[in-house]
Amino acid sequence: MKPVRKQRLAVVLFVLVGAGATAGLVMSAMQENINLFYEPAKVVNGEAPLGTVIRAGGMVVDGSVVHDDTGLGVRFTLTDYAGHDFDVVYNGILPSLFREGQGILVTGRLDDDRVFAAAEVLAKHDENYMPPELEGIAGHQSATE
Amino acid sequence: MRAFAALFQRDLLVALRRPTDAANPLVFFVLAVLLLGVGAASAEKGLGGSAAGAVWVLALFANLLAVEGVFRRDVEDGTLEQLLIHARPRFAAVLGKLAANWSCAGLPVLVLSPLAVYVLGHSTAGAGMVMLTLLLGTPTLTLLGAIGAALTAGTGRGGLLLAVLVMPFYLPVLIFGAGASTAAGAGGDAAFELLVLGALLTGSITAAPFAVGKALAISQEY
Amino acid sequence: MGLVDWAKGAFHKTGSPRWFFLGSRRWMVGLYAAGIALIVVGSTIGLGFVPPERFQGDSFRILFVHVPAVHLAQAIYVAVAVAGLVYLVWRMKMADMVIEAAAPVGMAVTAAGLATGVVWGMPTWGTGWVWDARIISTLVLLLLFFGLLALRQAIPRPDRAAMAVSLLAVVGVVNLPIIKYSVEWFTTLHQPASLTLGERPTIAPVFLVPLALNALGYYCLAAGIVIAALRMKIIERESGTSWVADWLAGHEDRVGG
Amino acid sequence: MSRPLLNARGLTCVVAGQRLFATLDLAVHPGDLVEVRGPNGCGKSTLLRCLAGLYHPEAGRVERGAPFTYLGHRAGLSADMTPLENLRWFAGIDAARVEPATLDEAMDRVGLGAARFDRCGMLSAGQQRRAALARLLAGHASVWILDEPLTALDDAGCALTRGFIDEHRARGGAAVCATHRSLALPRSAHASGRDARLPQTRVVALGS
Repeated sequence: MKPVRKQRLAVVLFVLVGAGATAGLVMSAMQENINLFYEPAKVVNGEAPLGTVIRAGGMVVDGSVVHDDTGLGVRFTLTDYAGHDFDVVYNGILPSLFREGQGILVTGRLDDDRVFAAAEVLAKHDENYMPPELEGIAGHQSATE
Repeated sequence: MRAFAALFQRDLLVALRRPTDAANPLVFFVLAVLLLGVGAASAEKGLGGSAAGAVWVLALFANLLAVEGVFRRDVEDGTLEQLLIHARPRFAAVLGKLAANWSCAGLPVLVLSPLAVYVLGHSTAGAGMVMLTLLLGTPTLTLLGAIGAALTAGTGRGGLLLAVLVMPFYLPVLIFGAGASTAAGAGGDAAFELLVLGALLTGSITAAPFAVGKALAISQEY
Repeated sequence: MGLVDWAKGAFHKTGSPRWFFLGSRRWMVGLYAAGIALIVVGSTIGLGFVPPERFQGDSFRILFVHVPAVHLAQAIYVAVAVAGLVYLVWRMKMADMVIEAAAPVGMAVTAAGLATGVVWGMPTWGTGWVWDARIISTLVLLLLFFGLLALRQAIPRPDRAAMAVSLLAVVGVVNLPIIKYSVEWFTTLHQPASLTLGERPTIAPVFLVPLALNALGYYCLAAGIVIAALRMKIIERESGTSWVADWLAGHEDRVGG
Repeated sequence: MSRPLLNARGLTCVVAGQRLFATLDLAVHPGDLVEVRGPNGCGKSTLLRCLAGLYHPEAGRVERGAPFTYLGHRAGLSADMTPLENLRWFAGIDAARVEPATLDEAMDRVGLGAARFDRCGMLSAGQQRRAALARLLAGHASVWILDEPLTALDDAGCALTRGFIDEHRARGGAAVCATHRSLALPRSAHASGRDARLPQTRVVALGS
């Protein structure tokens, strides 16, 4: 084989092998479940580590929000609507989007009783933007989905 | 593979002949770790769980320091012109140079990283993962940084300009590398991050040498 | 056949600085006017007439600035990268000038997108800044635009600078899919896109109208600004040619053709 | 006529808006010596870089039908290696097997005595040029593209260079040089008359 051809072959082989390996790794990475926060099920089942700073998330259970006397301390329950609930205690100002039924991310530590002591509470906004009068319709939509 | 071996051997030889230059990134890494340790000495547990992330950032900068000069001498003495003309295939020559560069900077930092994690965090939690992610991540940094170094070769300006150019490409590597290390330190699972780091590595091994070759050719068009 | 010939002709004509300079004045004025009008109307409706959002109240109104800005930032980067590819393949001078004219606009728009995002995030999420994949990759976009400008400054010879900048622009494209899909890959704070081609928008029609007006207005205004900057670059770079001398002397009739 | 070793057709170079040369044709055949001449800044170096493939001309193409070597303003020797190591290394990337004896002989011929074991960074400018010449001798390129090869050389070095070029041509090689001084050996030096068969030196004048 001519040297030029040989080099071209080397380039093509190199790129093919490299691209194949990359594609394979990306595919298998996609199959991994990515958890940038612990869902309620993992917190309940004990998959979330105790005592270290972690991030967890879930929906605020209706009627679970209890403010203490100072007005800053709050205790609420997060759920995945599939039977997994855990309690969160927090001392600070809640974001304006915080309400019952809202998706919430909390950063903090799980204590030995599996109560989450949050240092930060963040409200996760969804992609739906609705004026107040359409709220009923939106609820109807998500119920039918 | 002749071009790869020729460049790898020569750059290692040149590094051995100028040991103080070659050790610069390692010295930077050690000094930065020590200073950071002194700075955080008043904290109860040093940097605690952030130690792994801090070590990653310092390793990234040590890598940038090393890759900044990877083509400088070749531009100055004219061997770069000769490489562009004679080294075939060009991507193999580029890979050889970068492999040598990583062996002189990335590898020693990798070896020292568990010690750095311990010094900064007062615990070896996640130290193994730091080593593993540095092994997967710092060659990617070298490859991506080399694109920037090639683009700025012969402009007489490196340093901050290179940092600005390559930081966008360094960020994902840092995110996944430090993320996996921190997760492992906290007892979590890092399979996803490791797979992504692997994909970034193979992807940049495949594509970066060609971009570097093109950028070097542009730098010599005068 | 006719279409192919027309496309080829258009490609060559657009590649000619003189042709572009002479033909673009009307476009520039039109785009400026349309952009300003659309933004004024869209913002008035969005800020004054649309009801507040059911959960977020009035703070959601920043959406009418934030969404068009980040959208436009990515569109400008795509344009810059395509111009970079055109320059690398055909060495077309106009393509390089497009990069030079569009990059500062892109940088400003990206910065505006990030700033409005911080302002929006503080009341709604509870934090102005999180290390969220999408926020980081938008920050990366800002750095990329800055890198394009810095690299050009660093290389004294214009044609070599153009090659290097084009290469960087093309390599930087890898960042765009990361932004695009980061929201789907990572379930973090940033909400997924509300507007996706071929799917029903998850945004109420009342909000959609001012948003669409504003987005279109931003695009028009940005195009107008880029064309204006491009015209200045053309005059600067072609200053040695006879047609520029004729144009500057006011002999419009001799310039054309 | 045989196929040219190097064939440039319609080369046009514009640098910083200034046209250096346009539609330049140049065919280099075995035995040729082409001298590129002209005032400073007229594009001699750029033309040579075009021929070597380091510079892409605005128009035109270069066909390289034979192996070539380029020697530019910078010697292309790594400052931290000795001339001998540099030569051996070049032989390595050129994918050619070179016997150690060949390298030593080349070093002898260019007059680098013990200096062959010093690092190139320690050598004088003239010694570095001599080491670069040794690279030409040890290589197997048919076309030498030399940019100002006499720079920094003493009289003896210049004479050596002219002799090497002459010898190279006699073996069927060719050289393209940017220069201000003639690179052909004076007539009196052809004692045997052997080299009288070589074609006349051609001059390409730029910047007129």
